[in-house]
Amino acid sequence: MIRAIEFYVDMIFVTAKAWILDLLSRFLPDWMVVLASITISGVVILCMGPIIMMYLTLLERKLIGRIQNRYGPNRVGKWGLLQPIADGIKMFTKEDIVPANADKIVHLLAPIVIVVPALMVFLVVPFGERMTAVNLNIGLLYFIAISSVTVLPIFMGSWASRNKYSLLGGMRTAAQMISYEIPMTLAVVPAIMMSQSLSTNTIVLAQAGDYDLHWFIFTPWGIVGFIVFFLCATAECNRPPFDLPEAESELVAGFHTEYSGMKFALFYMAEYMNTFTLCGIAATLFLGGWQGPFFPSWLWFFGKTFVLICVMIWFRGTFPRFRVDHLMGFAWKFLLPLTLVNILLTALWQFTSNLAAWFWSILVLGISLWTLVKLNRTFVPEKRHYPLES
Amino acid sequence: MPILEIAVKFGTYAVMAGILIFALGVVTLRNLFHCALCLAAALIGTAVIYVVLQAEYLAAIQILLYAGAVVTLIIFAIMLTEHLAETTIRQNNSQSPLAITGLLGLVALLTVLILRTPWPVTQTALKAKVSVMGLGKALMGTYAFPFEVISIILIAALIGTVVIAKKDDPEERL
Amino acid sequence: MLEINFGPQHPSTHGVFRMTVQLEGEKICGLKPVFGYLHRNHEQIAENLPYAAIMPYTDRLDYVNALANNFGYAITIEKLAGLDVPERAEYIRVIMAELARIVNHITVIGFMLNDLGAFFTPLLYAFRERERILDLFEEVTGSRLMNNYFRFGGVKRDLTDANLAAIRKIVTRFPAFLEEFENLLTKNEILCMRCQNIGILSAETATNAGITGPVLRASGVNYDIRKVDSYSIYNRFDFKVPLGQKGDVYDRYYVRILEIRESLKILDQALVKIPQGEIVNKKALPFLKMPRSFKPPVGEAYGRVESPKGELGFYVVSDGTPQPWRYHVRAPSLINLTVLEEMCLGQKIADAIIILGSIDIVLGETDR
Amino acid sequence: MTVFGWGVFKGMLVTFKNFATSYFRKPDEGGIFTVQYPEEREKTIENFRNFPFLVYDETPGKIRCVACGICERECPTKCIHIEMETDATGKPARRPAVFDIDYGLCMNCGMCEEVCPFDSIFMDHAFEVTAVPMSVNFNEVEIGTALTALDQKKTKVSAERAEGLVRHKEKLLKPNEYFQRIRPTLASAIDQKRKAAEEKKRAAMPLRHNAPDGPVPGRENADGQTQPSATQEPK
Repeated sequence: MIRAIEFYVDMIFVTAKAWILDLLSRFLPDWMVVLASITISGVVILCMGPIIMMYLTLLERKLIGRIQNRYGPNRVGKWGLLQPIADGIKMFTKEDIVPANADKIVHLLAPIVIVVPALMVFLVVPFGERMTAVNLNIGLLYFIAISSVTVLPIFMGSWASRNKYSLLGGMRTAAQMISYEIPMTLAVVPAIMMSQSLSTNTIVLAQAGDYDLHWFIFTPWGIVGFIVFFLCATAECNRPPFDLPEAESELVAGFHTEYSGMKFALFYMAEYMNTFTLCGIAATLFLGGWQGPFFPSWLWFFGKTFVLICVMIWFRGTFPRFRVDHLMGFAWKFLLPLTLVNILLTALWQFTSNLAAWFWSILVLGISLWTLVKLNRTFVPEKRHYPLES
Repeated sequence: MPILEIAVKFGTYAVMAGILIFALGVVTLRNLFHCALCLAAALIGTAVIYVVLQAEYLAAIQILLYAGAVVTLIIFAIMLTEHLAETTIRQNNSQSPLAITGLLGLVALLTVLILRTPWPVTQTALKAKVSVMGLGKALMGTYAFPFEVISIILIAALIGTVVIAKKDDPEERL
Repeated sequence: MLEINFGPQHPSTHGVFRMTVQLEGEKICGLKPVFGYLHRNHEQIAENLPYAAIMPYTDRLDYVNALANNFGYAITIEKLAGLDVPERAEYIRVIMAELARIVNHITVIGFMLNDLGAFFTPLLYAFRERERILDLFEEVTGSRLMNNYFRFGGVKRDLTDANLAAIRKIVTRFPAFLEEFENLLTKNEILCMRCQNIGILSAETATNAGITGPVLRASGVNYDIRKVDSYSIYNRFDFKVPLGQKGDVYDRYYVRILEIRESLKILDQALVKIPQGEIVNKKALPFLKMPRSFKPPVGEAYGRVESPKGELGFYVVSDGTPQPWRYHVRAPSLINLTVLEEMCLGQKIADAIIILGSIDIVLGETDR
Repeated sequence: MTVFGWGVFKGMLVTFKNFATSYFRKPDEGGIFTVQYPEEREKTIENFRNFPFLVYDETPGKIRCVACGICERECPTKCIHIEMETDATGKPARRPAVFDIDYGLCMNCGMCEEVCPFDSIFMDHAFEVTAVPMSVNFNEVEIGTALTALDQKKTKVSAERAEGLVRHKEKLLKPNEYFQRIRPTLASAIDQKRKAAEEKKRAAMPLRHNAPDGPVPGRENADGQTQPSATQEPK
């Protein structure tokens, strides 16, 4: 009996859509029904994206408030729940200033072009059992391709606003985004190797198994891959400790210094949606997307992504910022070799038996970590002695 | 579902027209930065056409490589050499007669090529469904050797750039 | 060559301070500090006021800890007029000055971390502790920041037992907070990466440029005016002076934390040994009621005090009238700023901001 | 432990501890200490000093200030302005006719309180001071109507609006009970001192003529009626 209820609740969205479709098919020609199904999932994504973004901003301000022993916003609505709507209205009503000698078209285009890839990535994220919007068989490659395009609008934004600060911000973003894309792609390769396919759905299915010990994170290469992927994800969506591009203290607001009103809101929205999708993909790849013992599948997915987002917010509350050359050094000289070793490990993982494999891979990982730390002398803090004289 | 086919056909024609316009934009626009953006738009347009022809893998690679990497490289070049892009450069097409003869030759070659190929070639190509799996096996299997050679060349290029960069300011501790 | 103005309205210059920076990509190859935006004609106003009326103005010099300014001004005038200060008043002065030093150091570290990018967390932890000390200041002196508490020959109001108990509570609870603060920051790899070997100030250039305070001690020079002059009753307390070796941003950060620890030691000893007795010198009592009648003898005096930012000196020339003839303040922030360019050459922009934060300047004092 | 990520990890533990304990720790040992200002208010500390005010005994007529002008001279920012009152015969009565303090200039340093020999000027606790006249009181009247009241005022350029923050004698006068309420220790000490001075004077008084408690010269108006009190009782 419980299994039936569980199945019913799990499939609630899928059945809802099927029910709507067969309702429509009664009095619409069949090609119209196909169109309808596309529009339904499209509409769901288009309105789910901004809502997620709004309540992520609230979640972030509440969590960071609690870390700093203060309440988050609690004036608008019961616990500040209406705060995002208030922010939205503020963003709409704020005057939209375009700098005098900025080149208008590109200045207008940049926020639009940055939101499009952020929304397009939702296509591939598997929200639940059969709830991936489009089951592309190259799902993950599509995700990496789209996230590599986000560098372009940031450039457009920083170049069009003709402002020294945003120019510097733009340069830094490009350098950071490119140098963190490669470790991210390589961190994804082990998951693909083990699940023999690029489509996100099959990756999640590959992690199924009795009481969920088959998630990729429970393997040595899985842990390293997850950590590297998560760090690159924070760098990819410009969140601290990698938030160089819009470093308040140096570059005022980085590439979106000259934006105000709705355009700034779009930049903001793109950043938060990137955070959500990247955390979603991280959960799919390493934490077994919607696998979970009792609760419905979509609840598992949102729970895991929510936990990962809270970790990202936790990062924001704790760490100071990297400097540009440290950022580059960390990506090229630390993460990249680590991912290569990790890929080697997953290859070996296939052949040797379980226990020996664990021992060997931990050994190899330990040695490679030790050598990497030794090679990057700058990252290791020096010991300092402070004499106390009278 | 005939209407959908027609819609898709119209869509592709529109996209192709868009690509042509953007390609023209790349050549004619004064501001170098706008040219780079038109180039990006044209490349993404071709990716859309790949998707329409059910070659998603190629479309993803196209976006990843061209739109993600090549255009960013070009923009980097523009950003670093500010004084070049700052003033909108004037097109000095003084060698226009030479350019026109070259263009005519190219057009002739293309028309001959289009007329001679048997058009049903697209259907045959479609039947040979290129899947990611097949591509992977081919790379590792039959084309393993060229794959290795390319990787060596890439690494050589990488090291070359590092050496050149280092020559500029040697005291910069890498 | 890109010229950027870190203008007066920049989020991370501590107040209205401008740096015109010449950049090559990210590296700095020229930096010119521009200040004077907060000039309020402090010294000219002081020359038209009786001596006692200048005391509230000295609060506005280094507004992060007003008590150090009052201390300096009170010492100078007492040297000029030859007033000595009763025992209990001396102890109260030392206690309040050390509390103000703690407030200043944790605020500086908090703001420096803010420049580094730690999104207000260390700053708000520091503010949580600072609130308690400021409440005590409000209870004793009447206002949180603008204390106006010292008088010539003593202090304005006595420390009741309740105040002493509150101070003891703060002092006993402070090490726990410092422990938590250090756990969060000192061994943090990102902080070490960002702060070590950045903005190195060699001891020799520091002494030549006349730098004083934690910035000098972080470069390894043992010069603390509490030890050198041992003014007031500082020679009765045994406390150490922490020194750094490299003189970079990390040393300046850690020297300030050690100085907080030393101040806590002084506070412990002072709370134990504080005697009973009157709080204002008998001879100076009438001047409290009739400030006009306070006419110090003709002459000049230079009194200096170890403010948390460095050597804060007051130079007063009196011509026998109730108003000073010449009144000048030696501001440590101004002098520590002169060496900013020398430290920032060759560093990145992100470092210039932290180096500025680590010198700990307050614009009220620099521009006077 | 020199493991590479150890310092960073310890930092995260600290913030997590703060996050977790912020839910149940009490405000003063590191819990959340924010005070929701308009609704909750922290108890004002007795020794807190804000803008000065004048004290009068029972009725506004019996003002303690004798318009000696010492505070006017000693004020560092020169924000006090006093004019002595001259009674019918042109002889200066020892009472201020005009006593203005410009709250815009005053830096609440407390010098006037120290130098006043007649214990008549003290530092207040009221920090919610606005240029808009106190009559338009926002926290009672709902914002909408207060603004309309303000507009009527703007149409008729009222005297108060024009001067902004200058406070006249009527607004500065506050009863001794108010002084007792905001600064109990100081007020009681001063009252004892005044009562002792009163007894000493009365003990010296019978030597001249034994009118039991005739009008103390210069304290009371000739006909004993009080000045029309224009001061509103501050909320």
